[in-house]
Amino acid sequence: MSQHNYDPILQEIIEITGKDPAKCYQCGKCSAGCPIRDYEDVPPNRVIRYIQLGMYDKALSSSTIWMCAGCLTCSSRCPNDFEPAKLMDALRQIAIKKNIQPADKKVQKFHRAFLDQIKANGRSYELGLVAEYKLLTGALMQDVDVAPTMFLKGKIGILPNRIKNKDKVRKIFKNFEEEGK
Amino acid sequence: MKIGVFVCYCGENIGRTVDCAAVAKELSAYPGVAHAEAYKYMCSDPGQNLIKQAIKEKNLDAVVVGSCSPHMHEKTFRKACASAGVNPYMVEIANLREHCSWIHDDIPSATAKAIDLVRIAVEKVKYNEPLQTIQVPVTKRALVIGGGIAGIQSALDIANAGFPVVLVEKEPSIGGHMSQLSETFPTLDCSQCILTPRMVEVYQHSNITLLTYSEVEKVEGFIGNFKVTVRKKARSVKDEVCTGCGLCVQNCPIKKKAQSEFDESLTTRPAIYVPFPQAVPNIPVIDRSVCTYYKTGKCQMCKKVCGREAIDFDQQDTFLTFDIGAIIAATGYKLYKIDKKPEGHIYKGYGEYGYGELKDVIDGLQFERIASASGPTSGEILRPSDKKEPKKVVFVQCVGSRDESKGFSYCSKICCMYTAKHAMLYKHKVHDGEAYVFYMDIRSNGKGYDEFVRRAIEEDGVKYIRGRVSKIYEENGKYIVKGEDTIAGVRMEIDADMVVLATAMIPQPENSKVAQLLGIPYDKHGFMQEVHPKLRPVETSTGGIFLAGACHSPRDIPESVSMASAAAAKAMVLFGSDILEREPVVAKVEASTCAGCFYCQKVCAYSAIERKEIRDRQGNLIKVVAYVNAGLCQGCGTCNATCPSKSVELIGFRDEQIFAEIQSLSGF
Amino acid sequence: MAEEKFEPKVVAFVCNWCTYTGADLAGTSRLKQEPNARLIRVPCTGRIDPVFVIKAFESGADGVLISGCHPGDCHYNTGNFHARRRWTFFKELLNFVGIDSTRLHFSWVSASEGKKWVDVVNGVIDTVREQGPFLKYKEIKEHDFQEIEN
Amino acid sequence: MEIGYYPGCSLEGTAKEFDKSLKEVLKVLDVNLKEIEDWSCCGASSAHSAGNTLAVALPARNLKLADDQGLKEIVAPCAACFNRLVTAKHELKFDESMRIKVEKLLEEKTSFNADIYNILQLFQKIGMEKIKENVKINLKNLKVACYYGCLLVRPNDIIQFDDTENPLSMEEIVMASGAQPVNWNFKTECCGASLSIVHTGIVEKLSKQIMDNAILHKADIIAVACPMCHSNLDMRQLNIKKDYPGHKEIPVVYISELVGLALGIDPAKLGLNSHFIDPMKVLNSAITEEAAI
Repeated sequence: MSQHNYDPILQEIIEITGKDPAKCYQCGKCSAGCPIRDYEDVPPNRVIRYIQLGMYDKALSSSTIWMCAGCLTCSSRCPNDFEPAKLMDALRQIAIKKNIQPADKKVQKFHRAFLDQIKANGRSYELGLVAEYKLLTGALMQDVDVAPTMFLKGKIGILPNRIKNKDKVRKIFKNFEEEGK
Repeated sequence: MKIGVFVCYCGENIGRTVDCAAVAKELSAYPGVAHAEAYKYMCSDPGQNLIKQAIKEKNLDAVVVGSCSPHMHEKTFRKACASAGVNPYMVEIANLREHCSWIHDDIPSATAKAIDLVRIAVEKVKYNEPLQTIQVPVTKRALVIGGGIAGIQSALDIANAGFPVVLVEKEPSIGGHMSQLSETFPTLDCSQCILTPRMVEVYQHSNITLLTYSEVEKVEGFIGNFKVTVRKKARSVKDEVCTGCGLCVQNCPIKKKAQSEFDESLTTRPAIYVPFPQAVPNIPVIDRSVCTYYKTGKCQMCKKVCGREAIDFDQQDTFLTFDIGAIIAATGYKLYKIDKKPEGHIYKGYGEYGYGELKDVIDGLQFERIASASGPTSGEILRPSDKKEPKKVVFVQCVGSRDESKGFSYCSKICCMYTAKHAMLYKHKVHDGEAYVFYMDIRSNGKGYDEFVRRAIEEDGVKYIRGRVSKIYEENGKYIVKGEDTIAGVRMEIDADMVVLATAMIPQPENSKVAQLLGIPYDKHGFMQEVHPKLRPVETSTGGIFLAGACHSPRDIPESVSMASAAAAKAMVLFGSDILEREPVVAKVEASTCAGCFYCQKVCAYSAIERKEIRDRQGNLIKVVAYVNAGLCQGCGTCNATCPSKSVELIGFRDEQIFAEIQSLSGF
Repeated sequence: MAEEKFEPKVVAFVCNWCTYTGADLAGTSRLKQEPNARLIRVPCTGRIDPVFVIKAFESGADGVLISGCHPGDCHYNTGNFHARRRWTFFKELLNFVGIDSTRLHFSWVSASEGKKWVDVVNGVIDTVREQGPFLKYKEIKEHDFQEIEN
Repeated sequence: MEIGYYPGCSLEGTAKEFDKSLKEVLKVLDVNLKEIEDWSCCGASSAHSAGNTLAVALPARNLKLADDQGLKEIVAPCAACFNRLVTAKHELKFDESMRIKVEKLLEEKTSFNADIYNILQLFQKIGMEKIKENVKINLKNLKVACYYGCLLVRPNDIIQFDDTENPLSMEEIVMASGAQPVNWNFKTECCGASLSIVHTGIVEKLSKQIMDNAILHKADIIAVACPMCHSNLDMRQLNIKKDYPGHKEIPVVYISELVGLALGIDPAKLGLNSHFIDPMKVLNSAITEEAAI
């Protein structure tokens, strides 16, 4: 790992991703192949560039870090062995910690709802997930046309499948939240 | 033994932190030391005279100088002592400056250390022995391996200076990749037009022995005295009889089975073929892997039509040996292919660009053939799949190059320029066509190079897009190229008719094999290694072997040519004298104790250890022992440390010399 | 341990092409070093016989440093490679004969790494200083070796 | 053959037919599934947005359960679960400090010896010969686009399964089942995965591109091995039809359903009746045509 910078945020990024953003030589192959490229406000290579320049706020407040679908196309094609997708993970984690509000809050809320479901039941429970997500975002009418069919086809259970040792999973979450403090 | 010790103040450089007078005084009482003194500048004329005078007056037979690093003035003091009658190898240097005065502040401890350092040298010199430089004769004939533009240039330079040259080329013709090129940057000269006269000159030169379709088989010996065996592969055509009329080629019924190497698989060639019309020599060769005769015993059409009875189906490989003084490796490059590589291969293929299975996604050399007037389309730009004129062509740079993930970290150096040339040639031929170039950086640092790229952009309207391409795939006869312009921050998706990939330059696959034959190092990619990147760029770590062209690293024609001339000059420097002098620091075997285990042979990087038979007077074999070829030995001493019976010694650094040095420290 | 200040003695075997030249560079750059090391120049680390190390300890060294070219950079192509192979085996042997192998140090210092050389040399000297004087060899010499000889 | 089973949350819900069909197929192929008792969610793509340790700890709990229950090999049919489990195992194995942190979260020692397979690897293990031997119905006329998505093949250095750009292991299974795989371009393009609920519009567009490419290359049907891919291509196709008039419908089935069909299992038992785009029409016509010949 290079020692070109002792910036604490940069250090945190390096620790989470295991890769130094200095590796990126801005070829743009990540942006070129990104499936979500048309829906991001900043191309992925520019998010990396902001990090290289120490402009963390610009990177952390971009919609890109939340829009990233985690498909890893960028990481697998990166010619210089950098992993942009991992960087997006790291920036999401840092944004949550620093309480930086993304322009588009929906993805963040979805992930929260998803994890809440696991915390409560030990497994994700789709009806609960959708319900909670909709309460968080207020998008009550979305998917109304699909949902009834899903019930009919037996694809959504009425009750969550809870596991026996829910407390064990809760403990993981509790310890994880402690770890962050 | 009478030893003289001379301590240099080096002005203030040593004197400031080392009490030089005290060192001299201390040493004057040391066993074996007959004379000790300190002086301001030992390397100066008066300083040297001081030493010479002391040698004469005190009858000294060994000298220790406490001064700067031996890398600075060891030669100076050796020369001075030699002129006063002391063998130059009876001189040792104690490094009191770089290793003492310059790195310490405390005078007492620095002085104590200086005394130790001089003592070490005194102890060593007690075990030194007078040595003579090794003298070897020089064979004034060069071997050039590889008949591309680099090899041609080296061969011509040496031959024109009046020395004989053996030029070995593995293909049926010389010319190399340059003969395949259409036009050359930045002047757009026709490549063949400027190359062909040189090829002919090689063929006709009285000092050049040209061996095509031949490979170097074995290299023995050492600088000035190599013995090289060349395998002349069976052409199945008698080259001394053939007139090159071409009747056999025209009449060969096998037309489509073999891909043309010269046309980069864009066309096929007959079983008996001349690689290209301007080939030198213009003598065909039979490709036995596709020829009907070698499969069924029938056909013999070529033999029937040949009026000179030049076809010889039973021809065998022949071996020729040459005495050679200097060798130039000019084995060149090839282009990396993007196809899928087997697991564990050092390179990976480009699945995102279709693993080479998309027909109109071609590489740079294929485009050269398409653009060449002598190529399969006579210079018309037509794409391989349907022979239609592509109206939109995308050029992609850095395919393989600068791609650590695929296995290459290096820049292939020439692609920026040839891509600009390709785009330009395309625009010149297809006026209503669109040309796009995806690039990461434009590296156009050569005379007239950047102007050339600007011309492509400004005058010919080539659109340069800064970004790497993520994926190329075929859809309805179009090639979708997915990229991004990182300057504008916009996605670029181009539906091209043809794509040209500037794939990385890699060494010929035989490069590492040739390097091993020659005993020279090569890097992980197989590029041959120079001995010093700045000051000895064409020399290798093995004396008498030099490098020219792309076998060393990616380079373009002018660079290859200048490197080839430099290598030729180095060879001629060698040929400038009849005798070579070498340092006598070489290993020597004590035959009486050698057990013949040959561990030394295994660790020797220079193949300098040979087997020697010891026979009694009746000629009965007593034993086989190791023997050091002093011409090859470079004096590393690994054999010495490895020998279980301590029968190999490195002259100048023998065990007892080093033991004496260590022992001298028992007091410190 | 005795109260008097202990100054370790370190013998360094260095190759002529990389480390010796790197140490020259440290000098030319005036990089200060502790004065406890004595360098013995050999053409290549491949030349260093394990016996040299034992001899150094026998002659009173408290620590030994062996330094040569980086892997792949050997002036003699492969000398340092053979040296490395020899040393992995040799460390075991040292332990076996009762010499604490942590007193034997290895490093790669190229001709351009003056600063690294200083760090290596000072590091070794400091480590040896912490370990204290090497007395074991004298014991071995006085007892075991005599026994073997007898 | 007995093998541990980690169904994952989706196979209990939206991907029930994946679970059903896999179990039916394995019955025929003599494989006994032993579900990991009390398994919990792997955290999917949400956990690594929150923190690396959480993303490893959630699967780590299940790896430990598998070891404790004596399971040497486990199959995780859901591509996301497979990906998370393999990644967690890799991190635990090669990152000491991560392992220590995770053990703090779990408040117990980790254990991660079981080999983890995705469904394609399970079929490879069973062997193509075994599938071929049991084929009852001829699917020769069925042209299948094998869609891998992201998580089965990436990141290649950790997953170490098939080629990232042009994988072929599903094609082998399709061929063993007697159907014809087609060569197409979007095998490993992303469908938008977890954005499905949040940015439905994006997912619809990405899914449409994928389906269009399959149709362009003459596929009758798309086979998948990932619940997220399936719901994005199948369920979202209803909306796609609305938003993109003229969209040509293409059914999407799990690879296990396709194998099951070839093995002669009743389509209803495979869950083939529970898709949003009914695959039976296409499947029946492929079968009938053959019968007519």
